[in-house]
Amino acid sequence: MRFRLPEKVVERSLLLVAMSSVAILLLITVFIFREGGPLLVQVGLGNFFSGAWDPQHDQYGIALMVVGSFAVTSGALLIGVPFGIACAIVLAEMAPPRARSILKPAIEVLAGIPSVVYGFMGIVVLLPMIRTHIGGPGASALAGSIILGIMVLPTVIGISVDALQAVPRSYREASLALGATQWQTIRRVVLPAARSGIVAAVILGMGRAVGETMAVIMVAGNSVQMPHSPLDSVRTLTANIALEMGYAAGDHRAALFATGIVLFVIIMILNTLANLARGRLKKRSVVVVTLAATAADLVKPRAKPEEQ
Amino acid sequence: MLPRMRTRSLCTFLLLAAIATLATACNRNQAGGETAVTLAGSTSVQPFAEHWAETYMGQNPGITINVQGGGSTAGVKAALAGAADVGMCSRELKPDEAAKLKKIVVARDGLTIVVHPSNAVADLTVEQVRSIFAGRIKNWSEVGGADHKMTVVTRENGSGARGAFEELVMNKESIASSALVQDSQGAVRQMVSADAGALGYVSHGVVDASVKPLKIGGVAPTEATLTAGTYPLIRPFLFISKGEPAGAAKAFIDWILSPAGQALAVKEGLIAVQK
Amino acid sequence: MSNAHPKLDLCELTIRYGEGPAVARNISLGIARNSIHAFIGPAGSGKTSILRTINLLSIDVDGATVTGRVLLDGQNVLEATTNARAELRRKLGMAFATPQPLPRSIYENLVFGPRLAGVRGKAVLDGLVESSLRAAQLWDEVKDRLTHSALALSGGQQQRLCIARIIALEPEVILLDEPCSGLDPISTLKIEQMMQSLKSRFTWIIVTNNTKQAARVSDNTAFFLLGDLIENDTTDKLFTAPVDTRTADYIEGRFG
Amino acid sequence: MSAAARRRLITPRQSQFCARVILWAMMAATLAVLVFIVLFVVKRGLAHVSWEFLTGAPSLSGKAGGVLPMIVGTLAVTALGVALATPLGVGTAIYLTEYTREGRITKIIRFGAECLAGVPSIIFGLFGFVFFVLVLGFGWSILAGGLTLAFMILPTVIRTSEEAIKSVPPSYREVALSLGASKWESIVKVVLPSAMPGILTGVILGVGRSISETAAVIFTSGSSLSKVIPTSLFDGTRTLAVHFYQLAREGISADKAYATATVLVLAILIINVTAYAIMSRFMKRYR
Repeated sequence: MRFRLPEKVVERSLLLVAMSSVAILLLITVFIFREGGPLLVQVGLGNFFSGAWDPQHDQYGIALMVVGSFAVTSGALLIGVPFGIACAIVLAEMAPPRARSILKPAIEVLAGIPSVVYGFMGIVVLLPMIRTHIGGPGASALAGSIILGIMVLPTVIGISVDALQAVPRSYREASLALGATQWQTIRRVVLPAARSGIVAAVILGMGRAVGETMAVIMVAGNSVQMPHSPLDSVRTLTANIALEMGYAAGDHRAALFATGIVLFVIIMILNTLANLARGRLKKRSVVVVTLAATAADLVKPRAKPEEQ
Repeated sequence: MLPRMRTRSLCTFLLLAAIATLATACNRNQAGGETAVTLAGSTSVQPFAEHWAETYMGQNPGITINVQGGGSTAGVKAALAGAADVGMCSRELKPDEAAKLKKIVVARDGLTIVVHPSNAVADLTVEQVRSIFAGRIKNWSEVGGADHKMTVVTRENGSGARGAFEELVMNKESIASSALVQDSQGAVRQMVSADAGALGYVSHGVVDASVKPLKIGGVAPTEATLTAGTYPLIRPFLFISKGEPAGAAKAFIDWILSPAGQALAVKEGLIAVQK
Repeated sequence: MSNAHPKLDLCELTIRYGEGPAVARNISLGIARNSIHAFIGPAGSGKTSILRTINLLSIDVDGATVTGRVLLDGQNVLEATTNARAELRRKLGMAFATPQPLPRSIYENLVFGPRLAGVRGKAVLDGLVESSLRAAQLWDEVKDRLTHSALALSGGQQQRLCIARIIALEPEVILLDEPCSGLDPISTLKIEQMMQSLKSRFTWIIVTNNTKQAARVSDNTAFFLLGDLIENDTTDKLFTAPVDTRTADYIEGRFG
Repeated sequence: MSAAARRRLITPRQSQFCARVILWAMMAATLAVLVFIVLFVVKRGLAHVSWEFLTGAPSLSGKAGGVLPMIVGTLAVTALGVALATPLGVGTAIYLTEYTREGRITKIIRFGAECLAGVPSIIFGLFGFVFFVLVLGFGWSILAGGLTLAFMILPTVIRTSEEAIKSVPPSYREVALSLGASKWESIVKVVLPSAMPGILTGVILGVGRSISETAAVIFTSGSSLSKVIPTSLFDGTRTLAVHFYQLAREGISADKAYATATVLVLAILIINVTAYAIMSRFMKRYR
């Protein structure tokens, strides 16, 4: 008989392999904290979250970058989420299979285009448009939001489509059988049922927006200032790291790693939230209640006209 | 049957790839005949250094010159740590840095204030430039131009151009936080060329038709004024090393300082170093 | 009918999944060498679980907990080590309710098991393919398209291919789990004929929902109900003079 | 009925119509952006993509010449990343689907993979810079870049491989086991070959992500413009995406920048279409 790998050995080795992603995550955490942590302790969290960023004078406050990231990200979500969910609804509910087989890969291509190309398109197309039609220097939180809004689309669409498709077909049939139109069914049955999945999609899209670097550097202007309008230039956390990393040494470099820590923590919080939201998706009981309520809701307006 | 073949070919491919990479990895240690010089630092110097390296390597086969970016400060650190044979720096060394390093001025560069070609303003004083970058002057009408809001474009912290600009112009004042920050000379030029109200500073060597260079205190940045030293904003391009450069690095630097090397610099818009 | 030296002997076998109730309780039953033994009973009677326990699939795949013993020639199958199980399963070939050809050619399907067992050499494998296809009475139908996909065969042919695939391993016992449930009468008949003709070579256990099929092909029949063995006897006796009224009710079709 | 219907602002039928129009319009707008980007880049760049451009070395900082060293560098970094991420990712997927039931360990592994998927590329870049470039002393190199990319695309490979392995009918495993295969043999000989197209899709998507990555490789493989093709794992390299960034940012040459972007965008298009073609054939087989 031939030699066989003992199953136990196989299983143990596979477990080891499977733990690699956890190990990598830990490794990243350890090294980012190792580089940036001491500075956080040294300058104190209070100073680190102040508004003064002046590495030449040893002032490392990243509050304005946090504001910048927040501004650009929320702008991106304002643009990306409605379009993302609309596309997801079309893909999951409306498009005939043949159209879907073209639309879906097209959206995935959108995800594959390098972020530097997005940034470049921003510079040559978007910035002049903002400058001439809206005003300001062009490079602004608005420009960053629009570019990121496009860049988060594939994330939002992908996960929303999954969430919508996970809604059992019977829910739709039940609603349609009660006389609801397709749109009523989507709005009152499918979307509520897929709610937590869509929330996860938005959160992960947010993570994508917060983490994007190259495109933002190219279009957001990178001024370390408090933005007063969408046309003001802002610097995000990621831009701060990538802009100055090449030059930084000593405390300055540590401060950039500390910026990385903040970014990392924000991403971890978002991931955890998304995970929780998706976890709730599995608790179908919530959905069933929604369905019952919706069915009752649907029947009412129909019942009224028949009385007359 | 098909999937089976696919697995096999994939495995074969991966195996071949692994062998190939291993082979090349070993190869590295055997390639003894070549001499390599590594330069790292200022992104302002980088394109010129690349140009020098390219020409030099063309004339001296067997020598490889790697030019890494990173920025002036990184260049200083790399030279100190020995990570690079030669560091590139586009500002004067700070006293503590100068104490530990050998520096060679390989060329000089005129820091040029550029505006949009349509801008009517042609001449500013150093004080006006300082006021603009400090945020005290915000409209072109205040310096004799049209009523147009200014867009100030600066470089990022740590860049040699910014270091030199702060040293030559700002006189310890801070650049206003509202200034747009771009991470390369090309990006500054791009920004300025696209915005009628913009101004920024770049190397004389990268000025092209898309932007308009300003006179400073009446002196235009031309080859003549730069060489004569009458243009006020001049910064050195430094090559720095931990000790006296030796071997291939020295040969390369000597060539740069030779008429052939300097002619190349002048052709690219830099100022030759007087021997 | 009890045999002094059964080929396969189930002793006090109890099977449960997870924390749930036992799906088979305290089953003791002998399977005679070179016979066809039918397991009958309505859905949920535990007969498939017992079959899947004999070759340990219920334990390795479904995660069942099993107590009792399954003796193959006196050796307890349940005590086999992980590494011995593969060897054991070659002796206890199994075909499933729906034909399960692997997505590859007919030839590759047949040599899959022998190759795993270490059989090498084209001539040997070719011979094995032909003899097992002949045994399964499939050779004449497929001999010209051995390199074609097995998925292109009809359902009945696929099931016979699966049995041929088992025969290629020269097993001792062949376990059939409702092998004809999805097949037409002609295909069913062919499989039944094949079983009869190969009785001298193997010991067969067939789980079936079809009492008539059990009556047609088997030597002995066991009737299960809700996890209990109700009655086990020669097929003639069980179908003509069942002891238990539930057996009588089932074979007469009063429930099922 | 009609009187009452009029009293409501719009009838369900009208709202259905409006919703359809608006949603499809939004879909169309999204697609328009995609088509616009691709056409904009390709239209300006394709004329400058020539055989010489693809097979030549750059000169004058990229103002002239071609991009062969960058293409080779990109391929090397990508190949290394994929060669490392594939066994790890597929192994993880096998473990999650075949060797364990859902429990605490799978939860931890899945959470780790999901978090890794969300980590921004700049963080991977920072980490790769400290760990591979500095601590392990690889320098800015293909090795450091490839390892960093491997970590980055690992979650993609895990997710797609898991889906692919899960979609292999369970009966295949039983058949293999019943024919005397050990568990591992059943996976290697039956499950993996059947899941291969799905796994390949994940790998191809990982390739796409590696090619288009900038932030993570600029910190780990460097941005040194080299005229020569890298020959060792320890050579630094400038990938196509980084080269494009430099060309566009430094304003070195718009033509070369568009040409480089065209190569990138077309490569991504081809990769995605290939992945999708494989995937849809795969899905058909099991439906």
